[in-house]
Amino acid sequence: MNAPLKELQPNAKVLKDQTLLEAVNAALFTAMGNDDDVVLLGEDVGMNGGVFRATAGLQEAFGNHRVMDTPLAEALIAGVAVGMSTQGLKPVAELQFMGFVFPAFEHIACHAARMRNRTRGRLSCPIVFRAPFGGGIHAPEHHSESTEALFAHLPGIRVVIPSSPRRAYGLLLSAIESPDPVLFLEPKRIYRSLKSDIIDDGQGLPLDTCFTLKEGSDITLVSWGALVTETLDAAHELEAHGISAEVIDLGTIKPLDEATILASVMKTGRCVIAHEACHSFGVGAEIAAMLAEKALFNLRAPIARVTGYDTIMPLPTNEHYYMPRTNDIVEAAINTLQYE
Amino acid sequence: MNAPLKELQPNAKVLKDQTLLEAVNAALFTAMGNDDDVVLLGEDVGMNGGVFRATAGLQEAFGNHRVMDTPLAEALIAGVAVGMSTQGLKPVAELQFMGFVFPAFEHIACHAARMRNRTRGRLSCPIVFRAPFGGGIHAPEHHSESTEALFAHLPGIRVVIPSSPRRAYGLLLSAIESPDPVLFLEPKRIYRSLKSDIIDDGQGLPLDTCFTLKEGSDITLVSWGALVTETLDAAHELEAHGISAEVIDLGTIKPLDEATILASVMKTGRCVIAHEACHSFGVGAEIAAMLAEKALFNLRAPIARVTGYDTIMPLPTNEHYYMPRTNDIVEAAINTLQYE
Amino acid sequence: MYQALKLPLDQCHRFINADGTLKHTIDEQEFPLLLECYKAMMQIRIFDKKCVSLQRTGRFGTYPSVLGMEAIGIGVGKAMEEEDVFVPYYRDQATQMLRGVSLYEILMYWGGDERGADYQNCRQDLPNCVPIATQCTHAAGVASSFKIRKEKRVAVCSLGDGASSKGDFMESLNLAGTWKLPMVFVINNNQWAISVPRHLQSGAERLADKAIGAGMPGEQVDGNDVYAVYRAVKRAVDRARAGKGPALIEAISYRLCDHTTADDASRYRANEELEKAWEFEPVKRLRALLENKGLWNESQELAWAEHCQANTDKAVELFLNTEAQPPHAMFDHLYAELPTQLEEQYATLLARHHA
Amino acid sequence: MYQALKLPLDQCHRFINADGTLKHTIDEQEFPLLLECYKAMMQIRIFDKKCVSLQRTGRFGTYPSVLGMEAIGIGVGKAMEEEDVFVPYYRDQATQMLRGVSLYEILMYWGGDERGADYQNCRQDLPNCVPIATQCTHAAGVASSFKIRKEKRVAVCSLGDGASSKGDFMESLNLAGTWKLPMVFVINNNQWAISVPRHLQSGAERLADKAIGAGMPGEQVDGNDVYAVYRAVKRAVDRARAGKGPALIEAISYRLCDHTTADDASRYRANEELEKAWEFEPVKRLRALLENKGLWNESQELAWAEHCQANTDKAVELFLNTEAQPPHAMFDHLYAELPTQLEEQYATLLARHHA
Ligand SMILES: Cc1ncc(C[n+]2csc(CCOP(=O)(O)OP(=O)(O)O)c2C)c(N)n1
Ligand SMILES: Cc1ncc(C[n+]2csc(CCOP(=O)(O)OP(=O)(O)O)c2C)c(N)n1
Ligand SMILES: [Mg+2]
Ligand SMILES: [Mg+2]
Repeated sequence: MNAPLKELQPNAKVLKDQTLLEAVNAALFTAMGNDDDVVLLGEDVGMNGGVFRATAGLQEAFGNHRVMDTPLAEALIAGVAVGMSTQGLKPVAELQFMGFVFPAFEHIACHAARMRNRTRGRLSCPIVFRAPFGGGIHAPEHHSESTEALFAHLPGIRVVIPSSPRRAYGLLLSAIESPDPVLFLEPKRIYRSLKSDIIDDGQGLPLDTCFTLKEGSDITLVSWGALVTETLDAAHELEAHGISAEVIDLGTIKPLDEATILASVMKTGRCVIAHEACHSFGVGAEIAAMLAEKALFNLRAPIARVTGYDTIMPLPTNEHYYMPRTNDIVEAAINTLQYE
Repeated sequence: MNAPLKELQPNAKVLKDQTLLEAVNAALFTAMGNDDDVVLLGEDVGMNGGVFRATAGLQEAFGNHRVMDTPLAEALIAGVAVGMSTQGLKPVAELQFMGFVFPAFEHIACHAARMRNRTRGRLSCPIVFRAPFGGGIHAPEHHSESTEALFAHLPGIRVVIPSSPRRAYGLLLSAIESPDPVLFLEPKRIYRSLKSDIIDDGQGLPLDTCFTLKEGSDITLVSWGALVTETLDAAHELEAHGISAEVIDLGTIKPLDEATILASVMKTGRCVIAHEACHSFGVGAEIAAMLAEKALFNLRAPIARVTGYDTIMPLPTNEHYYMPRTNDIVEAAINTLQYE
Repeated sequence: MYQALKLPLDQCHRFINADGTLKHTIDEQEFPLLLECYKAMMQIRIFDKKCVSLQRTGRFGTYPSVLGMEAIGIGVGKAMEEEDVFVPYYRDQATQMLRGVSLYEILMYWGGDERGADYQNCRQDLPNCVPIATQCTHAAGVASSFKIRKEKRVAVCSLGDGASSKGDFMESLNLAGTWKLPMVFVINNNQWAISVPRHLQSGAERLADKAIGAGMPGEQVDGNDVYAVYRAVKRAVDRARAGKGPALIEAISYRLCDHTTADDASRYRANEELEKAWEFEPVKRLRALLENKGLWNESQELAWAEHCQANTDKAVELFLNTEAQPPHAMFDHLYAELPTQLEEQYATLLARHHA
Repeated sequence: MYQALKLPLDQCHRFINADGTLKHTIDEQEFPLLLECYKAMMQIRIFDKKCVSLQRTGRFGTYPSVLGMEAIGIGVGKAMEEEDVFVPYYRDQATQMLRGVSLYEILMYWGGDERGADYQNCRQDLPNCVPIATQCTHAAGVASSFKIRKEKRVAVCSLGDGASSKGDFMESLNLAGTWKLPMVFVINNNQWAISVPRHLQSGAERLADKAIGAGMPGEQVDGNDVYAVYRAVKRAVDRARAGKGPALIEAISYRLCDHTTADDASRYRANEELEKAWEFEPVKRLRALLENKGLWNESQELAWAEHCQANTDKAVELFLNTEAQPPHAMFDHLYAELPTQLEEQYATLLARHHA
């Protein structure tokens, strides 16, 4: 669902038919152009412009003192970003794939997330950690993980996931402006498959807020990232069955905008949560638990989770068996509606 | 609740009044004595016997080729354990505190948990990663975390947490015998505060199974680790109010023994989950989500979670404000029972 | 464009010059070995080319070619004994082939099937390791197990120049030096880590110097000279086997291909550099040497190429005709035994894909 | 028992011998500095002793004493300029005091209150870092920010001998060498990492040699000689400030105390070793030198000790009389602004502890 474009600000450009990757690139260009303190670092982000081209052209435009190819070490990348940010820079650190974020974990969890609290506000870490994530592109092992739940559990950070080029542009700008660290996860399966026009006006979209992409009255479908596409498809299929589904895109995973989800489920009484990550102890669990606490007697059917399995993502040949599909969401919704 | 001691096996010794630490130590002694392939490694596990003394005496008994002080590097400790285990050793790797487990994360998540799957069973990683965890001992920053949820989300491993000396002994033995990697988290707040007799007979307790520590009919209280003590206390207080609470100790966090929890809640219709970890996206969420899916219309009140906050554990002076208390569990149970 | 090439590529220790002449004499007894190396290098080059083209035509996964780095892989493989354990990174097809991993298995793995890592030979060798440098710690663990069990075996671990910047490598190096582990680290310094050139990877003059701070010998060799690689690794392996501790070998080479089939190196490196680097490549110099010595000729070349192509084609055919695993394969080796808790998910999977 | 002490502790570069005689002459102009150093070392030793006793009597948290390592901390502090940034580990009270962190703040931190890290001076200095070696990467980030902004400032990072085994340190060292960052690494090699002696930490002969593999100078100094430390660090800081890149300094000392108040070193090290190490301790040799030079005498000693004790007592009193933060302090600096989502938890907390 593409809302009509906002009114044009002065200086705003309309960028036509942008992919999510291009939207990320445009947001980085705009943020770096507007604020000298924004710097980029990571593996291959410079001359190569990133292995997905998200940072293409930025080193040429802003120089290699602001767009830095680091040695191959994720702990280092994250830690250096922490150090930079304590001195007032706003680093955007790219982690090449979410499967390689683990060495950076300690710096995200124990430092970026804690520096403000640790120093009672004296120092802070306005960092954006960008990482492509998710499966479905037939990549080698470790290139297809969806481990957002691990980060959502950590106090002191935000976890933000766009599901369209326009939200990628707006949410990334807001993430960069945020005075606190943000893990910004880019669903690489839709890096190039979705296109929309973007107004490049430097305006961010709100963090900490879900996006209701489609209104409906019979059931609430909640998702985020690449799977929002299938979730919207499912909603449209359900419509053909005469079922009115509301579709919520989390946008920000942590902190979770409970109010929007709750209001929707209070209205519909039914909820299907769809995510690609492993089933157990995933983000879907928190949403369901929250609803079980706050909307229990408004629920007219059990909350269903359509998710990946508690397995290792198979290598490309069998990857498709792992991925939740539109039809799985449709079926879960129908089962939920037929529950008695 | 101490069940009566099992019948004595030949060769079994009764160890009187053992602390949880002593139980861990006894299990390690027994496992190493029974199987030459069991080796220990970690920081300060040798001459010093571990900073908590969990490995005291083992280097002297089994030599420094089987009890190895490593250089200070958790990624290394975990990775070396992975390498050893592929060659048929059964390493027990100590991570000094759970707050320092992050550098080891990549090796646990990407290698230990995946080696069997990756090689179609050719190689495997029968490792136990031991780490003391949890707050309440007035320790410095990073020495009080409860991040079991991060590991529970990872496919391919087990997460096991004992809540008494006897369960520590039995579960650790089973963890060491397990052909797959186990993260064994030791609640250090009760390292020395609980004592019980142990039969040192080399017999493990079942993994993947919850322990029902007290039967009851009005409400189900679920917890694990150190907080089981407060949960049992709460159950006894509730009894004084004429409320019959069933108490379930998870024992194994992953894979979660849904059946036991489900059966209990089907019976009681009410559930309070208590954990020390941050509230959101914690292990409690999965339990509540599972119940919201499978026991929805048996629930007579919303599922309550009594947990830590989504904050950084305060330094010692204010640590007590963070910790869930017996009274918080009692109150939540009473609220749940009075819900209408 | 970034630049990686600074010195002539073969200024470091070598026997065989780029033109096939000898810098140091090689004992005649070694000629059969050189011939074997050459044949193996040809096999891997022909096979490798096929892999790239399989990917280009959509019948393969992302693939990291070994073009230009064959001498390192073959030199390492030849220096190891069967009972040793090889701990590879992901660009080690050449060594793996010598270890006994079949071309079919290599195809299966890079074709995206886990069965490609269930090596029917060399069953204790570790599988490909994708998270950079993590294999170094595993190799240290493997070497520790040899030490603990007093086995006279050696773990050989390979890694890229980029990997030398990651903590896992340096922590392992440090442990190996401290515990005097029976292991050898081989850096395949192909000058590039995807787009990051060697000089942006480390300020050290020689990556081999990282050995000094870990208390072990470190040595640079010409990675385009298979004999130099073989000799250096062999000496290190023998030394390790004799209980004299670990060593680090930096084999200097050049990545003549893109990083993987998903990469386009022309975005970040100049064509002239690549062309220059071709002058130093490893196969042609060895052929020249063998021909000079009368050990090889054009017709042998053609016959052997045909043989290698046939091996390749046979493996490819087998690979293309192998049925995918069933959907539930993702559960089959997750744990030694599937926990009952996962049976529900297993059933869901089967229902969805009705297998 | 493990053994750490091998060589006489002061075989490395030094000016002041253990008996207070001079190995190399020190310019007279430097005597006022030596006097300042001595006074600071006495202050920190007296303060440190009080901290340990506060802990023993239950009014303090776990505390890592700096006993025996005062010369390193003071030497580092004296070598830095105010505008530089200090990136400490957790045993850096001595340097922190010179940077302007008050004794009260140090007490607050180790007493278990976050406000102890809200330094009223040196506001850009990083707080204590508990996860070993991670501060090294932060220091590299701080130094990068200086470089990016073309500021002539230097980041100084300290770490223990144990920390030198962790990837974070080696990755940072490698980056600093590659980017020629304006930073100085100082290893406080006190021979022990809790119970792990230096020789089980690394097979390298000198930890300073880790600099070689990172492309920077590395130097060992006698960490019990405050002037040697000062000179080495000062030279490195000046060099870094001049844009000539980073350096590593290994200051060799000995941990005369337990690892922290939670440790009992007698479990793993022999008393004789400890006694021997006391011969080399840093305070007494400097006093002897100053007395020899007529710059210090017994009555000055007594007066200054009294002064240091008074400073300490005043800070302790203030500390003991400081009210704890309110319960909600744990939410107050979690984010720049509390997300509305956390208001419910905030309310729960207040209700539970009815503040
Ligand atoms: C931990 C980790 N980070 C990032 C990557 C992505 N990646 C794959 S290969 C590569 C470059 C490796 O370069 P090098 O070590 O020189 O080996 P080469 O590919 O040149 O043989 C990177 C960054 C990864 N696989 N693992
Ligand atoms: C990542 C990490 N692992 C383990 C610890 C626990 N720990 C605290 S201090 C210490 C030893 C440090 O030794 P060294 O670096 O020599 O510094 P020293 O205390 O001797 O000054 C250890 C293992 C920690 N704080 N961080
Ligand atoms: Mg390379
Ligand atoms: Mg030390």
